[in-house]
Amino acid sequence: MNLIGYGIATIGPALAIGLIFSALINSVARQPEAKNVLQPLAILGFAVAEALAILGFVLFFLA
Amino acid sequence: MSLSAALTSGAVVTADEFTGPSPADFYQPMWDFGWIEITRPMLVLVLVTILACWIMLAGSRNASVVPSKGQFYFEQIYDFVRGGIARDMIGPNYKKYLPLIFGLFLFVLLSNLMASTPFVQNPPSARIAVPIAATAVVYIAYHYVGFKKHGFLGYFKFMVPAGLAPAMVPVIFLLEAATFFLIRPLTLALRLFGNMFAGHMLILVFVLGGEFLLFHDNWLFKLFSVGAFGMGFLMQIFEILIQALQAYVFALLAASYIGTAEADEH
Amino acid sequence: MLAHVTTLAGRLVASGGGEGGGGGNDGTGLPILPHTGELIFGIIAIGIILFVAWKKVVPAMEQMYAERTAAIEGGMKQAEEAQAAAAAAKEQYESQLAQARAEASQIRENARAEGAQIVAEMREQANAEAGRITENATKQIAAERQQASASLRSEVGRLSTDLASKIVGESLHDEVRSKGTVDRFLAELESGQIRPEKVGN
Amino acid sequence: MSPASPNLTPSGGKDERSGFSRGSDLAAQIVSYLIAGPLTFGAIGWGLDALLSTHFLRPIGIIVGVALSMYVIWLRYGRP
Repeated sequence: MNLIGYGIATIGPALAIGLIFSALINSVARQPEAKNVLQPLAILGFAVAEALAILGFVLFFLA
Repeated sequence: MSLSAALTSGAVVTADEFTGPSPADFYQPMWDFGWIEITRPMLVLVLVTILACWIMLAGSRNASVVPSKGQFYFEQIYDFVRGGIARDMIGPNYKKYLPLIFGLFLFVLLSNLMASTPFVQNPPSARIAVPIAATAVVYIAYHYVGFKKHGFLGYFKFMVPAGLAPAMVPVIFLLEAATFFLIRPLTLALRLFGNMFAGHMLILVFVLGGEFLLFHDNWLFKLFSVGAFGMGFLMQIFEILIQALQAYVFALLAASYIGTAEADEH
Repeated sequence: MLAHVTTLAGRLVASGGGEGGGGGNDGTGLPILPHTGELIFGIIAIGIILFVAWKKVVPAMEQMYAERTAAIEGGMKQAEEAQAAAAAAKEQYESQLAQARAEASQIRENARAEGAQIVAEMREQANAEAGRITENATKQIAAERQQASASLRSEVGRLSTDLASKIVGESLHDEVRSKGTVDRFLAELESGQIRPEKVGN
Repeated sequence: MSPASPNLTPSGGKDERSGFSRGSDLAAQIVSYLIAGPLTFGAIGWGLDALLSTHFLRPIGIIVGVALSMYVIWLRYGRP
């Protein structure tokens, strides 16, 4: 049951990461010179979203 | 095992029980000598070694300025590793590490492709021992490079990023040390293992399920088996992509870790 | 705490639930633990591959790349030399062509000048010839006229003397006198001192 | 282009467009940090729990670990 719960919990971060990087690719394709500004932002967003997945993973072991 | 069996047996409501694939299916002992046990992945490893050495020696023997056909194909792989991975990730003095990166790439690639090779169909990289062995080489290499470049204490000092409040240094150092010494090799090995294991497991699910459906009495199930085998075939093609990609990622991360250790300042 | 750790390690290594997941030597550990024989084989395999790559493959390939770079650079240098030679040949050819063209135009100019000179010479010659011929003719005509007038004068003189002597009946053929008379008369006639009368009635 | 605005060039100084591999390992390294944080500090919390026979230090360690991981990620990769 925990396993299935964790599997469901990964859906959210997966969608978030996909959205973040699609937005990054779109922006860089439109404005390549803005890459230096956009990439750290995207990485921060990715870290936050991925942290949710890791938290779910940890809770899977905790609970 | 219980989960996959539960899932598949939930789908197939019959009297006779379907047993799905389990990690035990990857463990195929052949001869037991007591102190060592020869398993099928070990034989595949021998095959991989022979194949890799043959490819490398045949591709680079009589390496000439104007390449022959075989040398041309070999050069494509070599150039990909040399220019696409090693030079990008390590930097100017990448040539020292080329044998390591290239050998690892070829080894992991062939090990992965063994999952889709006819009559073998057993990836050694789906056994955790092989990714661990490959990671051990990378682990030794990048720590050796780091200690040699920065000195013993300098390497630990190098791990802590600049611009940090002094009170935070011990905590962050703990975190960085855990990342450098534990999590990086762990994720490197587990990524390769997990991808190969799960991919092969997926194919096994489709093929074993299709087989079960085919040999079932109900004719409707025989019809469904076509779909299952078709999905297995599609997954097989998809797996070949994943196998090449994972070999690339493994070599890329190995080069990246060496490049980080080789870097002057972060 | 130590008891916790040891029991955890023991669970990890020894008990995969007896499923044969693959850990340890006999494959009874968890699947994320390495099988001993496979680990040894894997390290040996990677060692062999890395050794071959390190000793044989990469040096050969790098040497080949260096040679290829040298060959390409040499080829470029050769191409540059060939281009320079071609440029020199073209320049030479063009200079030769220009020279030939200049020569031709000079020849043409010379020919034209020569032709003009020839024509001028010819014209001059013809003019001179024409002038000479005209002069000759004028001279001849003048001479003939002179001659004619002289012979006419002597004829007229003799005739008139004859006529006069026939009238007079006496030979008036005294040379000096008659000559002087007739000449004087003619000179007076020419100068218009006497007007010629009608000889008839 | 005026010499006062060197950052307007597409590649801001570094040769980050040179190869397609460059930067593609960032995600893997970030995941490494994110796993390392909770694991390390959760283990510390678990050890303190075992020593002090309490029960609340392990979750606190995990939460603190996630926060520290994100802080390190911001330090290393988040600053433009």
